[in-house]
Amino acid sequence: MTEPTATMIDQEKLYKSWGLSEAEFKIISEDILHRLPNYTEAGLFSVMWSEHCSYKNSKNVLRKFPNKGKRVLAGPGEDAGIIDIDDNQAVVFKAESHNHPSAVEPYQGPATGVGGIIRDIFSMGATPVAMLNSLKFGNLDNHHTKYLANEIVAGIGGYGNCIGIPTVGGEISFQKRYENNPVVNAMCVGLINNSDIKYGQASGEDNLIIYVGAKTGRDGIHGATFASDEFTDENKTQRSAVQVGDPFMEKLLMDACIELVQKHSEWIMGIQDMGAAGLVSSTAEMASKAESGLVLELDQVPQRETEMSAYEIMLSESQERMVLCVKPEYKEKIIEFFENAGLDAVVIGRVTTDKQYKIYQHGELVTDIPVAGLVDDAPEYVHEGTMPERLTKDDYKHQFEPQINSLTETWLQLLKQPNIASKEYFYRTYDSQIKANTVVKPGSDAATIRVRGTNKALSMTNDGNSKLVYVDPYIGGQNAVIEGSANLIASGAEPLGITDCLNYGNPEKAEIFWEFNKSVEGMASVCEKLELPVISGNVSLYNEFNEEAIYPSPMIGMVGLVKDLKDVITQGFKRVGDAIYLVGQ
Amino acid sequence: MTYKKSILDPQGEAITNAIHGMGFQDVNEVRMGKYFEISVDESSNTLKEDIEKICDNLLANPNMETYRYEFVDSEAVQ
Amino acid sequence: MTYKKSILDPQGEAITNAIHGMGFQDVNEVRMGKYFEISVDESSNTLKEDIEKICDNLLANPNMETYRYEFVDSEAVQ
Amino acid sequence: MKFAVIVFPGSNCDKVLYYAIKDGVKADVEMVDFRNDSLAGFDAVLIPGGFSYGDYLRSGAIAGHAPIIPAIKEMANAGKPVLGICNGFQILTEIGLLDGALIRNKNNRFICETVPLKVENDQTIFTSEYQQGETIMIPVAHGEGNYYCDDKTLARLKANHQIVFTYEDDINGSVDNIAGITNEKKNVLGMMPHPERALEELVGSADGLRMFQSVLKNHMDRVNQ
Ligand SMILES: Nc1ncnc2c1ncn2[C@@H]1O[C@H](COP(=O)(O)OP(=O)(O)O)[C@@H](O)[C@H]1O
Repeated sequence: MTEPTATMIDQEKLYKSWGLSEAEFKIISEDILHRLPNYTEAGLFSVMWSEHCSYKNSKNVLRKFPNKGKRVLAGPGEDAGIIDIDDNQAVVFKAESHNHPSAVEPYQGPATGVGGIIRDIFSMGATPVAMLNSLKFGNLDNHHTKYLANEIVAGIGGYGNCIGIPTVGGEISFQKRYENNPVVNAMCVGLINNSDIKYGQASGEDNLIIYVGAKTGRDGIHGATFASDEFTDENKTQRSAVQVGDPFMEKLLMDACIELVQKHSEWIMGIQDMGAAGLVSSTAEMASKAESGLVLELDQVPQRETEMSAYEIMLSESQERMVLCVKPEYKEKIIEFFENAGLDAVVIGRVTTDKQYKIYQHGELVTDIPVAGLVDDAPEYVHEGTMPERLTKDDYKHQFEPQINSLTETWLQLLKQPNIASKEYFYRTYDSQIKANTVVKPGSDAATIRVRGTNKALSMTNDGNSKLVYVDPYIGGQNAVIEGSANLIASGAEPLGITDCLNYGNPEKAEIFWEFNKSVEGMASVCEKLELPVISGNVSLYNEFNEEAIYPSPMIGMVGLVKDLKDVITQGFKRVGDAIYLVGQ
Repeated sequence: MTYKKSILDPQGEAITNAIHGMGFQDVNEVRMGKYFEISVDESSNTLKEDIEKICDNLLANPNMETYRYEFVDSEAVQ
Repeated sequence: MTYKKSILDPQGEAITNAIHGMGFQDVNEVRMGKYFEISVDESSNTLKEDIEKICDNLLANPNMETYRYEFVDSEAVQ
Repeated sequence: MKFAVIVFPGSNCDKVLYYAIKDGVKADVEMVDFRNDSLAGFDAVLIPGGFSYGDYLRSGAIAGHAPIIPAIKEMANAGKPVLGICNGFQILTEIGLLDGALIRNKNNRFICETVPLKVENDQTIFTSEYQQGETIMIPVAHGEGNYYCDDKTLARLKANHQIVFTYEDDINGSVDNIAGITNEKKNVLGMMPHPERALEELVGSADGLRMFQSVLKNHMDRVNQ
């Protein structure tokens, strides 16, 4: 295939099919480059400026969350947030959505989602200690939903069990709205010694960029753009190749990166995982954070397929890959270190001071653009939002008030609801005990993991009731945070902070945007009151199928500190004769 | 049924490495796939279509897998 | 490669149930196995023995699995 | 007494097994990389659970060809204790030190739970600290833990008291609910449940500790004789 020329891209408006608008293309060519971008460059802009990478539609709303606090060591902007837990230790956590890939490939989609969130944790230098997941499916009354639910749960378990991180908690619910657009959010929690923390930075002139892990193939090209688009029957099968997770490779990568950070911290300036938008996103962000430039030599990038173009190599979302920025004097040692761990590591570039992002392939300069333009200059959109029609009706909420004739009857009906019944059928397939630190397993209010070698423990939970958010976005948002904190407190923990996954429909629709904005305001208001910082998170918009959006589905992931193991509490009555109190209003 | 050529086959890669470790250097590559024996009543008129529906909608994910199938007399397989 | 007939194949069973759930009642049974494409240089003189060694020692567990193989020209498979 | 914990690429229960020896029974223990070809200086071999080589192809199959395997066989033949847990059990059947095979769980799903096990034989170096017939609580976590062997082998295992642990309930379809077996000489034990995860009540059960204590005690007794 010959690549379209810059003029063709401009005149035939090819950039539109990659998700760039005319106005955005104009900013790129007139304000940033002062020329037309070539094919590779246009591709880089299109993924970096997608909602998934740039948060252009949501940034403005996300600023409403508080993200500072006495214990916060790193907040949004890093691969994961970090909170101090005393004794020179910290907890690192983040959640990530993988909704679209899971709809397309219900085993591999969630599996690669789990792989991605684990990389976000160990790329900070932390050791992953636990995972959670929040799943929303259609009603279990049809074949397709059962298939999706079983495969998605198998995919999550398959990856987590293999890599050896306990999956200790989560939530699962069923509503018709999720039939064709399941919500799959995964959260990973890690531990780190404060002195080992690493940031994703590419700093220091002539320091080297090293690529480690799996080879690059043509998988998942434009995955980030795809996550920023809606589903329809029509485009269902036209997706770029799905990724297959390789938890074995990731285990090698994880162990090696953690050992490197713990034993040879001085060799490395920064580490970053290659997630959405692969090589371009990881390296450009590393350069942007350090306010430096980069030169990449694509011929050095390990490739699984032949004749890959620069565009394909840069945009590939092949999994299980990491980028390191290292000091040149340690190059041999690092390569040898990874080889010994059974991993390929190669130098693919170096840090410069001109703040330009330059890519060479076959000896030719194929990209030369300012780092800042790519990473920081994506436009920000402030949407207005209008209250959804349904909420303007006076009697709207009344229809959800329960009509109870017989308490017994209603009680039994409630218990039968899949949304209320035990989820053991699913979570039993997750290894929740591996590492032998799980003090409270799935099945209680929150899961609790002891911090080996101390008398401390961490409790964690995933919460959010999307039906409630649909009925009242503000209160539904508030409730998600309240439920999370209540679950932690009921486990004997003091809530430390929050990560979130914000799953909604198309934000360009005024009513959807309103729900998004209001529910975030609700969550933020409780975060302020309870002094809970939001230290990381993820936004997944465009969750629609044939124009119908999912319910507004914010998911709160919360972690709390149990200062003394003897304070751990589990749900459930303990002994006959114990008194029962009702506390609160 | 196999993954499409462009899709990563981690199992195949691990197997190839193991085979090389065993000293068989002549093996260039192994790709691993799935194999199904589906036994059906001959009576069905729509056999071919049914099998393709089952493959396309259940057994294979057309986004990443390709398959081929053949009909054999069940006696022949034993 | 498949499990020996005497061995339970839970994956095959799950698939059979799913197929029935889709409404294809004509399908009696599905057994699931593994399929490998092994690409080798033609040069080797001991091809047949090598493949059997690889199968017996690595790919199959003779306690529970059986296999058959065939040689095809790589052009033919593409 | 010095224990070796074998580490294959992808092993993920190696560290906990190491802690079980170091902190649990406070004995000498070392992690041994799969690329080594000798176990000289060790008195016992522990093969951890997890997913060696990702369990790709078939659990334990690829690990069965690692350079360390001949050394493990030597230890077994020399009568030294060899314990394989979960993936370790799968590897021991793959390399022929134990009979049978571990196939997919009957219900086709991974299962993680703390389950009651019955001690069927307390006359081994691994189980002497337990009582015959005692019920102990040990976690399982596996997708391919369904123990299979043919009738002849089963009869032999029974006649020779090689069945050491059984599940009280049929959790995965194993023949005769078998959870753990030894070789004929009873110095090689393979079991699907994870005793190394059951060392403290804090994490659910301390019943696994006595297994490691048995091995240590029997070794010391022999040395002191
Ligand atoms: N997907 C899942 N993965 C792991 N554990 C889960 C999952 N879904 C539910 N659980 C566990 O089941 C228990 C009940 O969950 P849930 O019904 O959400 O409780 P609550 O309403 O009290 O938060 C919790 O311990 C939870 O961690």
